[in-house]
Amino acid sequence: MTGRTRDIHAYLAEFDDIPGTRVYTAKRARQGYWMNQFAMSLMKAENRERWKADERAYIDEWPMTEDQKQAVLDRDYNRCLDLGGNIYFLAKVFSTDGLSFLQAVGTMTGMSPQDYQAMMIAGGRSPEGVRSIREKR
Amino acid sequence: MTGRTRDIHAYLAEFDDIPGTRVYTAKRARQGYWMNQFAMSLMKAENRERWKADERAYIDEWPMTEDQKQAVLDRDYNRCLDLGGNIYFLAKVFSTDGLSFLQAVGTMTGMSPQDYQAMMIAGGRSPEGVRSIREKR
Amino acid sequence: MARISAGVATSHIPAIGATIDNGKTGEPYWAPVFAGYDWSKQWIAEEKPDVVIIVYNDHASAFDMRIIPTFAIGCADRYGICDEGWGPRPVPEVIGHADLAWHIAQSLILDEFDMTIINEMDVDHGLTVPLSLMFGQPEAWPVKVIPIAVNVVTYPPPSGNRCWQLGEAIARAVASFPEDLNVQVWGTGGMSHQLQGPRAGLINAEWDNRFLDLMSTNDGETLRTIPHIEYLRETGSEGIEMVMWLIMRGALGRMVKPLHRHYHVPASNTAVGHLILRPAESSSSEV
Amino acid sequence: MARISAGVATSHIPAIGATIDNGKTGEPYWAPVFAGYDWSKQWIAEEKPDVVIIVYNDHASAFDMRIIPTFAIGCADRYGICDEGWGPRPVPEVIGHADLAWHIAQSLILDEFDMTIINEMDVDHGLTVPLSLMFGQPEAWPVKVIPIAVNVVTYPPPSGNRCWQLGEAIARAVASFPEDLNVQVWGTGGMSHQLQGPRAGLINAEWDNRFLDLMSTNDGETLRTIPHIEYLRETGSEGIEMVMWLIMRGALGRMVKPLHRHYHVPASNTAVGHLILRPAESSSSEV
Ligand SMILES: [Fe+3]
Ligand SMILES: [Fe+3]
Repeated sequence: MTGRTRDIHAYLAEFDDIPGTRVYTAKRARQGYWMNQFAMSLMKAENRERWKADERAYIDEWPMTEDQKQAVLDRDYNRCLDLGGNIYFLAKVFSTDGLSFLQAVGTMTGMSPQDYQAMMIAGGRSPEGVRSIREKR
Repeated sequence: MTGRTRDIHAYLAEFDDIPGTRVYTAKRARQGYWMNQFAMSLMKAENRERWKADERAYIDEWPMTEDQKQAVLDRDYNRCLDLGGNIYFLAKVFSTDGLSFLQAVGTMTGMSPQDYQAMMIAGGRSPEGVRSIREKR
Repeated sequence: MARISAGVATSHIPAIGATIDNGKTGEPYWAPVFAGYDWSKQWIAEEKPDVVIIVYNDHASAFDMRIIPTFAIGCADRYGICDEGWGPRPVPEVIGHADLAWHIAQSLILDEFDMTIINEMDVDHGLTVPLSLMFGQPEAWPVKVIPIAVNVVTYPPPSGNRCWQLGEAIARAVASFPEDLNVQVWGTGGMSHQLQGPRAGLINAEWDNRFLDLMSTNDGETLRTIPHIEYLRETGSEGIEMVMWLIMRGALGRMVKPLHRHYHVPASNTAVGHLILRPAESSSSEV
Repeated sequence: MARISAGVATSHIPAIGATIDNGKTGEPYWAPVFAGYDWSKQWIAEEKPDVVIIVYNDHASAFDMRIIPTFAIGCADRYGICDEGWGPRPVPEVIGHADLAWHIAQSLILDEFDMTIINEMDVDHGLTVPLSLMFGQPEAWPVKVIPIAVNVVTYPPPSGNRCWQLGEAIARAVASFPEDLNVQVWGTGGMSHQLQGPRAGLINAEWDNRFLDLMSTNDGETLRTIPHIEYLRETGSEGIEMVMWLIMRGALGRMVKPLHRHYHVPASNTAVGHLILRPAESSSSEV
């Protein structure tokens, strides 16, 4: 075996040290279970129709917290992530809205779509200073 | 690692040396795929009703060979095993018939239900002579 | 800190479940089967485990041929009871311990076991019959359960060695859970039985008893190297279920102290075997 | 005897698939992305592999939260194309090689990898975008495919070391298949990308290129020990997909000969990386 971390607590603790990032750990997976399963349901065309016809009625069918429902209805994806959402599941929501990954992901950065797109074309966000909160690097 | 067999061909070949036994290998799993999935469908009460009402019509909905269908209709479980069936799947068929594992399993031995039951109460079938075809032990 | 305080091995024959459910445990055919569990029921009432990790196999109940996980761990809050063809057994639903289960699942994957995580699943007789044998017919099961489902239906099942290693890794994972919990590991299935073909009904009491001896006294070097073909030749095609006992045994550490042993033939087509073991070392995490 | 003749690494960005499907590969934004695959298309037309083992991850398409296999291997005859929200991609269905797939699945389990066997599954962009990049838009894919789906969504994914070991075991399994088949292994996903939160859009071209260097020159001692946290810190949260490249790389043996390399930023939110590698040793089964 290599000298890898076997201690799950130490392994998981490191993830909280990354700025502006929520790693989809068991804690988040459990919190967001039904939000993610709700989002997954939008892979079916008939469910997309029902969702588009009445978002509130459709989301009320799922055992999600009111906070989770509101975050989805608001398309506040950072809030969704905070409440246990995973981006690959949430993608079903923004795809149903007709948004691409580029458009939807940009909304989480606080940048305008134009600025985000321009940053990507210029080579993307630098890792400088956003690697570690603790080590300020 | 222990000195275990890593060669899958040698591993699988040994199974053919056991008398009166079909080991559920990939070869059998592939051959019997739809027979087993058909049997599994009988876990639902509504499917059991349809099956009981018209066995031939129900089984014709499944992409099984005619041999497989006939073996199931005949409740010829040895033949079902030869054609890729697995006993845990086939159990759905004999359970639907109201047979216990003891009753159904006995039918494969060529013994009467009474004789099979008596053999079990007397301590079961001895392994002597049915361990290996090749080694006659 | 959570700790593994004991291991239990037991057959999980469906007819035993039906006999309990139908109130026929006192019949002459069945009485000797259940007599061997009287001590165990008393013992476990005193032990009061908080959580039981039940190693079992699904018998084409929750899983069909579409997806076949080698090692699956249930991380749900609750598990329904399968309808295996006669309606679900009239037993309480099974309550999970999601905190510990997810902790173990994450730890095992980090430890290079390729687990399948399950969040919704019904459980069949493989899991519920052992609960009935140990706890009888309560209103609610007095323990939380973490199901570990092992493929022993489609070949190859995991090797005995791999099962043992998984047990060792489960012990490491439990030992690193911060809450103080009394955890047992149960290995289910077996002993001798063959449910198919002209050789059906095979019972090898001698081999079974040697296996019970080894489970009680061996440090694993012999047990973990028994090849699949030996289970099949000696104990019948369904005797392979005994590899699941090795997961329990591996979780107890190198040496164990046997507390209780029971063997009876027959129950339906099968030999009934049952063991209760204690880890002999102070901490099973030192494996 | 089947043999692994080459390995391919490539990003599998969904926007690349949409661009191909919509006939927009010539647009100025996209042309440099696709230019790096011109050589690869010619090369693979000459190589004519019989079977490609595609290591990819499902993106909440075929699997949801109910069941999360760490390593799943497709053993089916065919795979449908997922509807990921805009209808299925207009690409040919994917034809499996069930004989070889089952052989590998059985061999891996015997070799103590805890595989989940899958017999019915649709495949998403993670698998189909690499096919489009390498083969363009044919009526039917000119290769048979064995999908290996790796969990990199719910933590922890398998370690880099475990991925490498799986690659080595795949090489052993392929080498023991009696039919003469030209087999490639593809590792997909990556490179730098983060699709979530305020740090979204992160690209680390320096780290990516060092990884491409190591993939081309290192014997694995460095690659397989890169911890998950380093992928996350340095290349963004979705950069973890690069552990899947290690399965391909492990299957090629200790040393490789790089044939082709391509790197471009950006495609949508992501850095595109692509490598073609040959095993440097005579037989990859000697690993
Ligand atoms: Fe069983
Ligand atoms: Fe991806």
